[in-house]
Amino acid sequence: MSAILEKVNIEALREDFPILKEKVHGKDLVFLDSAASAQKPRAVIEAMTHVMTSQYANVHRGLHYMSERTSEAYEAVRDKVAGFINAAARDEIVFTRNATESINLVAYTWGRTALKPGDVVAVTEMEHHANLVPWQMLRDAHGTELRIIKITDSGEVDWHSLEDVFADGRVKLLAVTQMSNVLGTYTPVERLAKFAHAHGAKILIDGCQAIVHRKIDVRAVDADFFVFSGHKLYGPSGIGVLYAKADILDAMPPFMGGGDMIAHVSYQKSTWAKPPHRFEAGTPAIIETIGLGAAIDYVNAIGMEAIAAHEAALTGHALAVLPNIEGLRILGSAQDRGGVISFVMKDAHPHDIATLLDRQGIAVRAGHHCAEPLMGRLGVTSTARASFALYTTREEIGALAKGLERVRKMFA
Amino acid sequence: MSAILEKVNIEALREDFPILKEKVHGKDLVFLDSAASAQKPRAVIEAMTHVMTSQYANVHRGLHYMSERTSEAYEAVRDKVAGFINAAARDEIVFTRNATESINLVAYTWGRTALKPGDVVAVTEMEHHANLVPWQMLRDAHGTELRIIKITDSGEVDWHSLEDVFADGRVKLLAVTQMSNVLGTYTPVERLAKFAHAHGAKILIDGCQAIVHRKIDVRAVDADFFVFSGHKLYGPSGIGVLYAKADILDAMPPFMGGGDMIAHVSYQKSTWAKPPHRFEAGTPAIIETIGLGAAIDYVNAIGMEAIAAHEAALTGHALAVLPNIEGLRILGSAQDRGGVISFVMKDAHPHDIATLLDRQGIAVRAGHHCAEPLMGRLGVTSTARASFALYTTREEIGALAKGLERVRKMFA
Amino acid sequence: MSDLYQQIVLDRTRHPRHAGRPAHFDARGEGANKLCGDKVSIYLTREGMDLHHDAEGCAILTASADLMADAAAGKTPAQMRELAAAFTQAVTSGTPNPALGALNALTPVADFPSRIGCATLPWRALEEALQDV
Amino acid sequence: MSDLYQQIVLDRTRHPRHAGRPAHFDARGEGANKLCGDKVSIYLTREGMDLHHDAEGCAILTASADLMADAAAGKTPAQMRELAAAFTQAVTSGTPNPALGALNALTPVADFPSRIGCATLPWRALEEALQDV
Ligand SMILES: Cc1ncc(COP(=O)(O)O)c(C=O)c1O
Ligand SMILES: Cc1ncc(COP(=O)(O)O)c(C=O)c1O
Repeated sequence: MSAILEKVNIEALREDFPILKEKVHGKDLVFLDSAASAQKPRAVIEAMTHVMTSQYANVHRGLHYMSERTSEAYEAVRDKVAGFINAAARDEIVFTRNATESINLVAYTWGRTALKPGDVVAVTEMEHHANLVPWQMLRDAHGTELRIIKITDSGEVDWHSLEDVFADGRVKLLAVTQMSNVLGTYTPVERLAKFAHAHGAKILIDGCQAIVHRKIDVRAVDADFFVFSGHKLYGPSGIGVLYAKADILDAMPPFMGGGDMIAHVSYQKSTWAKPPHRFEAGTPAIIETIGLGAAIDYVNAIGMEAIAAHEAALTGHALAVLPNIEGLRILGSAQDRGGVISFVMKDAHPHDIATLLDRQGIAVRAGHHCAEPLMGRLGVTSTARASFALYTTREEIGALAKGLERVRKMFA
Repeated sequence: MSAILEKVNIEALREDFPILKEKVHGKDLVFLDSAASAQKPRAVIEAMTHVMTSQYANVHRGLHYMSERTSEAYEAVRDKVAGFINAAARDEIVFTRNATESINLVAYTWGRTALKPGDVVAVTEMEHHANLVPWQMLRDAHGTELRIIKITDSGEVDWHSLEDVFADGRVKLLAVTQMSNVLGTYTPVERLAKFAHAHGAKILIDGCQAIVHRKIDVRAVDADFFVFSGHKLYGPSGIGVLYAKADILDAMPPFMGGGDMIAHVSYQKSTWAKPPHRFEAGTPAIIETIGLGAAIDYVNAIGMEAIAAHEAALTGHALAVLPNIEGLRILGSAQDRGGVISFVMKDAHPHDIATLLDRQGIAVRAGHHCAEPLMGRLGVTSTARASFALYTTREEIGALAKGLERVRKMFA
Repeated sequence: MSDLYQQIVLDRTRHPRHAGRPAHFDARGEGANKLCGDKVSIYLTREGMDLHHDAEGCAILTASADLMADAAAGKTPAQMRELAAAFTQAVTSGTPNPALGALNALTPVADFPSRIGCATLPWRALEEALQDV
Repeated sequence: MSDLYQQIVLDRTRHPRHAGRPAHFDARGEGANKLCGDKVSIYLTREGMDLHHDAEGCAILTASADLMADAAAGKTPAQMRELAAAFTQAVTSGTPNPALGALNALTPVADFPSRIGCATLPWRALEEALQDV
């Protein structure tokens, strides 16, 4: 792909995102906070509007036209998601609110039945709170142990630490991010899955960040659980996904009780529906699920490979440009890394950086990024973070660098 | 309000709901399935579109313009909901996916800490599965007891049975619907709350149906917990509400772990944020919450009293007209009842009724309406159900009656 | 109003010919639809000469069970399975199949996705019964 | 670029005049911001003649703590509480208050809702310290 062709494509794609035309404090919006939540293409907005203006009713329980059409559209997204991550079967896809709920669902159901007190859940030092706190809560409620796998100074999984943590054979679950939302590190999930399986453990992969930037193949990786959120993948808020292998889901008790998740209810006893419905109690996020389907169609039409190539180029550019700013330090230097870049600046606090960039129309995040323990490991209390999406341009990285220069000068 | 004025208003309001112009099988859509999920006014659709096209970012964690604007809009809905149900404070409003999650949240957190094994949860015979199955699951996991309060043949709470169930003083929670989604019965929630409190029990009110049709005042009722879903109140799917009194919420442990619900995280120990954030783990349903805010503004602008008056007139009309159909029997005859009417017909199965009405453009629901045990009490396996909304007209009830006559003739 | 409710369907619903649990049977299969609580039992003799059903359900289910009893009478288990497969195929696709005879009256159910299960429920019960033969 | 970062704010951030934990103090208050991990400690003497702070945080927080130490020096607990209330009011509303003097440099923070907490954090720590006096 020549640079010119790429430029043309990105400009065309940006047209799909109405919000990118907005001004912020009178400046063009430069949105570099997509890792927190991505902007929505018109196709997603229109799919949601379409449901609400012309084919809406509650799903599953209706025998009338609107309900049947809506149920079909809703269930079709299950196939889409299954295809998108290459699941073996549609019934391995459970819809949740977000990745956080997906992980909690696993902790509450699989965690409290498949795990025994004394069994170990292992996570890495660079997990998002969503992949840490549920395992702490399981530990405190159920008597499992929680172990932390160290990362290297470059921000990669420390293989020695991994082996130490697994040495006594008590680890039954490795819960690990596929891409750090702070360091941008991709973890070697295929190798990690092999390692976990060889040691008698299952693997849960937090795919929140990775799925936005790379083609996911849960079967090639041999993931036992895989979770992500729709809102980071250009889809709506309020919809997330839990993938789990069919035999695992089959053995899991339900999470929440209510409509749609039962086979039969009497006062004495209720019996549960088969997966995935067993885990989808009550009226689901119908409109949002259909919106997620449109988001998947959208990125599929562009192609995950093209998106990955574009973002790799951007990331390379940013990693070359930003260190030229005096006093700026990028955190993490993994070999395999994506377009999420955390940094600190001498004498300028991340909060001040974010506020001052915002005044120039540039949106970056500052804080602990829901990874407070990782901050401790990195020796900071917070960082500023710029993150890229398919609509991010080289010019925007230039604007960021220029903005940071101005910040530097103020605090110099 | 004169009949003519009313007519004019409804026709004008119908213009707000684009879907009502749709044809089904070549016929005008007559949507009588709003109790399952209501249609959405343009104001809701536009509010959601507006977020996505011009002011979207993740909430709470951002220091930049888009995040601040989105956070403000999101949190403003908390005030709106608090006002709508007359809560004492905004922090008593927890956002969930739906009423089902709200009830499960209470069962998992309050249920497993405030209740001891042997304590009793009491529900009525006319609860939706959402207000039955979570208490069964709590019983089976935690050793509480579940008792069922009978209803009378008219479909009202049987006060003798209520007293029997409470007689030994072990009931600690009365979980009761404010309006049956099958029989249309309104329960006397103020009296029930007084009764429960006098017996040392708390009351959880399932307001899913009631909130759509009546002004709710949780303080006047003295509700301890009150739950509802946005999608039945003309709002989007994917958003629900749990109201609980501040002191109760304060004492509740978190439900799910993850981002936004913590005060501080270390590997050893995490501390929880104050309510309501303690119960809102991960990225919330941002767009949907804002949509719910628009729905509340919408019904407020019409006025719950006006909506209630319109629906009362419709319901009276339907209750007068439908029994004229030979062989048709309406289930339930509570004194205080709203626009949800379940019926059966001699020789015609509810499924066949629904399908045949659908062919005439008329959407009704058929089945057990997620109230399987109630079906047993009523001596049926399923019913057909017509339910009304603010956009339902007298003409539509006429169409229903005509349609049912045709069905009757086919099976006669 | 709809060609799903043809005369033969209405007729078999009002006056099923093979309804009721027989005094003697060799195998029994059950079907239940969680959506609506409908149920059907199918009763078989080992010789396959006579089928009965006990249907608590809608017109589609009852007619399907009753017409099935006509069509399957005297057939071997293998032939019944074949018939079941052909029927399922026809009501899912909406394409009549000459081999199905009167059962083709139910093929319009293909236009009513949530009702297909009503038509096939007796056949799933039949397949269950056949496991016992 | 923004009148939030006025010279005096930048100056007090780079060169705070009252930074560091003093050898002797009678009361101490703590503030922590969960969003970013920022922290501040305020140290008071019973006579209220001298305030110190130990700020780990952004420019707004540090400047606010340092300017507070100037303004609160020599005041009685009641006067300090009054000052805290006036300051909170000013940075929330964006309206300068003559009684606040140099602290008014922080009132533009009202335009940055998520940063108001940075400006008020030292004042909440001060209130905590005052409980011990
Ligand atoms: C009375 C009642 N309670 C609870 C529910 C469950 O609501 P949801 O499916 O939105 O969680 C419903 C609606 O289906 C209802 O009508
Ligand atoms: C790596 C990672 N895991 C989990 C999450 C949690 O996602 P959500 O808030 O959508 O549940 C996020 C995003 O915030 C993330 O970046």
